[in-house]
Amino acid sequence: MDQILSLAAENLLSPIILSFALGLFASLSRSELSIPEAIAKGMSIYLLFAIGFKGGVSVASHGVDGTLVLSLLVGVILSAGLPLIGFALLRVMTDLDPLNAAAVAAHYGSISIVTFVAGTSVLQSAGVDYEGYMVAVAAAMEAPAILAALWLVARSGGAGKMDAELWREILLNGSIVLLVGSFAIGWITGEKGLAEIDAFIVAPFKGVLCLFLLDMGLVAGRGLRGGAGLIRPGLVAFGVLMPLIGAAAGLSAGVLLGLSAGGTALFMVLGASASYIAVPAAMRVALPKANPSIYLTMSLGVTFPFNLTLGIPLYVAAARAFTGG
Amino acid sequence: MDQILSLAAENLLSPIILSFALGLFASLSRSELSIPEAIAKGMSIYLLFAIGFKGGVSVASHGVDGTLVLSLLVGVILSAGLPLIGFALLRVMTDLDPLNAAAVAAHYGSISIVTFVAGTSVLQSAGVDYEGYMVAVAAAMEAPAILAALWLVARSGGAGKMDAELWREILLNGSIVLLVGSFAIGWITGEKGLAEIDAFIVAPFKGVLCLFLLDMGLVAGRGLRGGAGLIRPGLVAFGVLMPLIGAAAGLSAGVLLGLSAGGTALFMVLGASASYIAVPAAMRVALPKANPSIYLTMSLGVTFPFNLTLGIPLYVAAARAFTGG
Amino acid sequence: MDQILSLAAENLLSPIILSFALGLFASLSRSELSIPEAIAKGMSIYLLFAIGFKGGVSVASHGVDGTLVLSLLVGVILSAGLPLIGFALLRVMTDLDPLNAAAVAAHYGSISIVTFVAGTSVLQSAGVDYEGYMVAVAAAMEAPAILAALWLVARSGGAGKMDAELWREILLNGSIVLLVGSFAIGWITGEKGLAEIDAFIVAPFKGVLCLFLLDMGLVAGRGLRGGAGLIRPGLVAFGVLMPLIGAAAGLSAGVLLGLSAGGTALFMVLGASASYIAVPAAMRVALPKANPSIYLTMSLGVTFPFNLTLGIPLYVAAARAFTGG
Amino acid sequence: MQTHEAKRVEITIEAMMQTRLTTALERAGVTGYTILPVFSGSGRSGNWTRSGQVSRASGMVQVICIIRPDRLDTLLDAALGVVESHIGVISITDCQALQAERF
Amino acid sequence: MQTHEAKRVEITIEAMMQTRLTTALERAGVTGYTILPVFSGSGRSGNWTRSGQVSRASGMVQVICIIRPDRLDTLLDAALGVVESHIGVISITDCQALQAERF
Amino acid sequence: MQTHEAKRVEITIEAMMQTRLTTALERAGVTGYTILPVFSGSGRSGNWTRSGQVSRASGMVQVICIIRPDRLDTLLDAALGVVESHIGVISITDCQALQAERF
Ligand SMILES: Nc1ncnc2c1ncn2[C@@H]1O[C@H](COP(=O)(O)O)[C@@H](O)[C@H]1O
Ligand SMILES: Nc1ncnc2c1ncn2[C@@H]1O[C@H](COP(=O)(O)O)[C@@H](O)[C@H]1O
Ligand SMILES: Nc1ncnc2c1ncn2[C@@H]1O[C@H](COP(=O)(O)O)[C@@H](O)[C@H]1O
Ligand code: NA
Ligand code: NA
Ligand code: NA
Repeated sequence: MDQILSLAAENLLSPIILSFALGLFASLSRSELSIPEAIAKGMSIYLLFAIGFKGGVSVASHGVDGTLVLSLLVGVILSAGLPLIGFALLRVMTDLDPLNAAAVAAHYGSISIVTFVAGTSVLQSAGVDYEGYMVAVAAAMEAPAILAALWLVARSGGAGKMDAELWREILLNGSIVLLVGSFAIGWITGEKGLAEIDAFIVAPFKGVLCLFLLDMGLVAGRGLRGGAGLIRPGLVAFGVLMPLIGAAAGLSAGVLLGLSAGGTALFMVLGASASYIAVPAAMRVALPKANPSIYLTMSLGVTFPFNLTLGIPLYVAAARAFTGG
Repeated sequence: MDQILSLAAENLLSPIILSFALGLFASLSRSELSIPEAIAKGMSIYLLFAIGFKGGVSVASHGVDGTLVLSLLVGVILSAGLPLIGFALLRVMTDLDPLNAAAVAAHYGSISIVTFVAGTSVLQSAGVDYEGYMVAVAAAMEAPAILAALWLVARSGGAGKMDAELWREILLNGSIVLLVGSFAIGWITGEKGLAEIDAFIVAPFKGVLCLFLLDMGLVAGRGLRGGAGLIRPGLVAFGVLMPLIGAAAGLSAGVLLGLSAGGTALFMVLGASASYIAVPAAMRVALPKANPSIYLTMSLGVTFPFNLTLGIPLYVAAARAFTGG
Repeated sequence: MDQILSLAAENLLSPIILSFALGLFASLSRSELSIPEAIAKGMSIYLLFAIGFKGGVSVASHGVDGTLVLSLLVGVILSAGLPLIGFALLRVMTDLDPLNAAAVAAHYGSISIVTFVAGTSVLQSAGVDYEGYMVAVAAAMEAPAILAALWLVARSGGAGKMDAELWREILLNGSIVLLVGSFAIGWITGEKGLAEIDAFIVAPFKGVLCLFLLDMGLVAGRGLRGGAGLIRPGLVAFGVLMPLIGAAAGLSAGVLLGLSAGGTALFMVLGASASYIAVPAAMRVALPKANPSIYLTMSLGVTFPFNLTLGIPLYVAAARAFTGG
Repeated sequence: MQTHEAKRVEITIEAMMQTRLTTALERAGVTGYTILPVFSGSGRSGNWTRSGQVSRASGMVQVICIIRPDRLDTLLDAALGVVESHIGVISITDCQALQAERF
Repeated sequence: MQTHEAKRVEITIEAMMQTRLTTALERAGVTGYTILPVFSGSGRSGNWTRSGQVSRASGMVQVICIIRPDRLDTLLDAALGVVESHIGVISITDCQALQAERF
Repeated sequence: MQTHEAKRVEITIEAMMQTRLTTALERAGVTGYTILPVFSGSGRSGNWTRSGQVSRASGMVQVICIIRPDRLDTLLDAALGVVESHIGVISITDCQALQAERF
């Protein structure tokens, strides 16, 4: 318990979290501080490329066995399964209609890569290792949740618009391609490749993450200002409960697969985190009648800060306790 | 004297100044070399975050005493007082009407953070230490000058438009929030926080500053091409004299407060520098009839290059002489 | 031969080439992965500044003799001469009309700075030194090819639009000014200047190059998707043959001038590479009736990948063989 | 100066729908269009701005087509098919165009 | 195709005044607008470009409103109140809009 | 509200030709214009997008002039001189402008 608290305290006072808080403060107080769209996108490309590459290099160094394939499979199942739980909970805990409930649920099956990155950074500070292929699991978990949500809508008598074009967009969305691509490059080029570019992708990584979280704080604060009216207590409760359920699922997965403490913690982070890039975009196409203010505020304004501040230290502590790592 | 000259010569031939000169040359010769707005903003966010953070860490390491509060206070007084001197001088030395004189004067009471950053970089090369909280003084000096100028206009029978919205914009403008925010983060996280992100905010700092100054050279040159006709000899003389007055005020402040040689030099730099981001923006709202070509050209085209090339080495030398540092 | 093959294999599996391949794959599979224009421009400014600066520093360290001037002269001759050969070949090998043949030929006389940068990076990995002033040669080779092409068009009875404005645009185009300017800054400030900013321009260089090549892959793939129909076998053959001719010319130049193995290899790279920034832009102004899809696809979609993957290792091997380096 | 009657159609549509719209326009025989970036906006579904955004979920683009009056209906049918169930605005203005052969 | 008479109002205004303008528009009951970035411009007060700029002091944005003709005067009053003492340009065009319920 | 008849001329032209066009406009006595960035487009010469581009060779900008009707022909002559041999589109719309002294 002490360990959890000290990890949580340390986490809360890290430059990363404080940068997010600064962004949140700035936008809630309506400061005109803003980060250009191009810079935000540039940082996100950098982070995806770096995290993917490092994952690939780690796989190249430590080798892989069947666990990689199993982990991917379990990730897909989690991503498709969590929306079903989320949907049922939302229908009970809130007054969202099936359409909006399915749209929100899709976000919780999928993942947030920056939460994942923040998780790896906490692990690294704590000196805990993790399986490099967890970034591939992250990529695998992006899309299945979307299909699950569309199935939920169809079942409720509604109809999402799923066409070939959307399939391609979902499976080849920018972050999946970049993450999997740089993972492959890291795997192919290994430690030698890393040595060539580590001054770019390793050393400055945390600093870039700080500025990126500053930006996320700005965007989240703006969303909260606009969407706060929609987010009733039931939804807030869901936004904190659902990540705990996702984390529990991730914990079971990690333990069953026999992953390391770090890998298990990251599986929990993936289960707990909610998408705010890929899924919202897909929802605009497939479920245009669902209200984006609801799902964006839930994902970015409620669950993301919860995971970032309290969730991650909790998941790391739990993973260590259960794996003995 | 020799020391000043050698410091000046060294300064003039540093990559930072030469990058500014390159930008100036490129835009004066109408090369189409340009830096995208988003990149310029991104670099300025980086510089503000880095300089604020490092200032905070330095305060965390060395502790603070009452001098911090006194310095802030003196900074505010300087910022509000210098425009009065500037206004009087402008009315004598130039034929600017009260409105334009007040607008120009406001810029000289406020500060230019990139001049401050260039000052810290010269100090660092010369191995001179300074009080970390000087970045907080810089933030405190941004706004008071604006109010002084509006008071001057009102006194001359004109009327600036000062509403609650503008108050908020001035006090919560992006650079103040970022500078003070990252200062706080640096203070809270201290050396430990710095260790996590120094590869991002310390090592590459000077290189980014070079590219930023290249951009400032481009923008200043464009301004000079457009505004040169407006800048009569009297204004140019003011643009060189006023920073010397501001620097003298900063010198007195530093000596009175008992600051180190570096801190005193930075106080001089703050006194001498003229705003080119926050104040011009506020003037467009509060004094829309004042001519932006005049104040922008004065600040960016005359005083900034003067401080960058000759001013800073002079201020550093003077601060050392007077503080015995 | 073995050495060439192993160098080629190593090159093909470097993060740089794989990043280009990833970009190509992403755009050919119509993923929406994209890099904002501002970020692409920012990276290109960074690369130009860094490569110019390092070239200048190298000249400051090793001194210059008459070879610099001779090399510049030979570079100009190559740039103006290669389009004549290219034009003749195009008229024989393809059915391009004189206008389009001249436009394409201009690209092959001029140079691609990113191919040059990739060349330096291969040399560095292989531990081969080169003359720092080769970046000045690169700058000198940008423009003459354009004039040669306009002369070819005039000779064929057409008329390019060459006015004073275009002259200025060509000679003061952004990349020339930045490359020559940072070369001068590096030369002036020397090793001391480099020490101040090497954490910015040296260490992260290769990583930035990877992301830039990712972007080039995206752009090249998009071009191939649009322009593939225009690129008949004859053109593809030209796109592979012409760089070999340019490289042969560069080899002769390097050997005649008595350059080092590295310098000779870079002369070959310059001869072999085809412009995709400066020349296409000039062609839009001077030869608006020439079809941009043809010259852009040739330069970026055919010759650039050829040089990047097979060309550079071949040129390095040849240069070493002929100079005994 | 010889000018020609034309229609200027301005379609403000979600960024995510851009490709679907242009594909539909091309199928409907539209030979040219120009797409402007949009920085921010406000409507019944609230405010949005692209500032600091990574996701394409919120944000719009503006597609401008200059077309011959007789092709207007075909274009609008195609556009409406895409826009209908999505947020967005379509406006049509009479204009004069030069160089009739170009559109 | 069912279309409706409408007005397209295009207000080019200093970036610093954007929030003040949109607040005024919202107070005047305008239900929607779209804001385009502007890259550069020229007028009686000289040239400007956003290229390389950090300060918001020089630079404009373009606010576009499609509104019902009967609301035009209210909108213009609100806009003029903000624009009057500032540099900027307002133009009004007759247009046709689809989906009347949307504006 | 006092408004004035005016023309809104919208010239979509290659980015490389921007300075040549504005110089020609200024010579023809045009006192103001606004330049919008263009993100992508499609026409007889194919598709293009600025995404990821470093070169200015492909890409367009949109120049907007609000002018008095009697100055239209001078402006069009000047613009056509530049645009003619280049790709691009010119459209002219009748509009109302406020603050006649400003243009
Ligand atoms: N009347 C209008 N005039 C101009 N743009 C509008 C208008 N109504 C909506 N828009 C744009 O369309 C987007 C979506 O509108 P809405 O569906 O009403 O939320 C807004 O954010 C604006 O960018
Ligand atoms: N006639 C015009 N047509 C289009 N835009 C204009 C016009 N006049 C002014 N502008 C825009 O408004 C800005 C300020 O104009 P001004 O107050 O005349 O300097 C200019 O920089 C242009 O962006
Ligand atoms: N009918 C049109 N409506 C709007 N923009 C057009 C139209 N035709 C061409 N354009 C724009 O002008 C560019 C060049 O057109 P083109 O010369 O037909 O290839 C296109 O890429 C579009 O940006
Ligand atoms: Na999840
Ligand atoms: Na000052
Ligand atoms: Na060449």
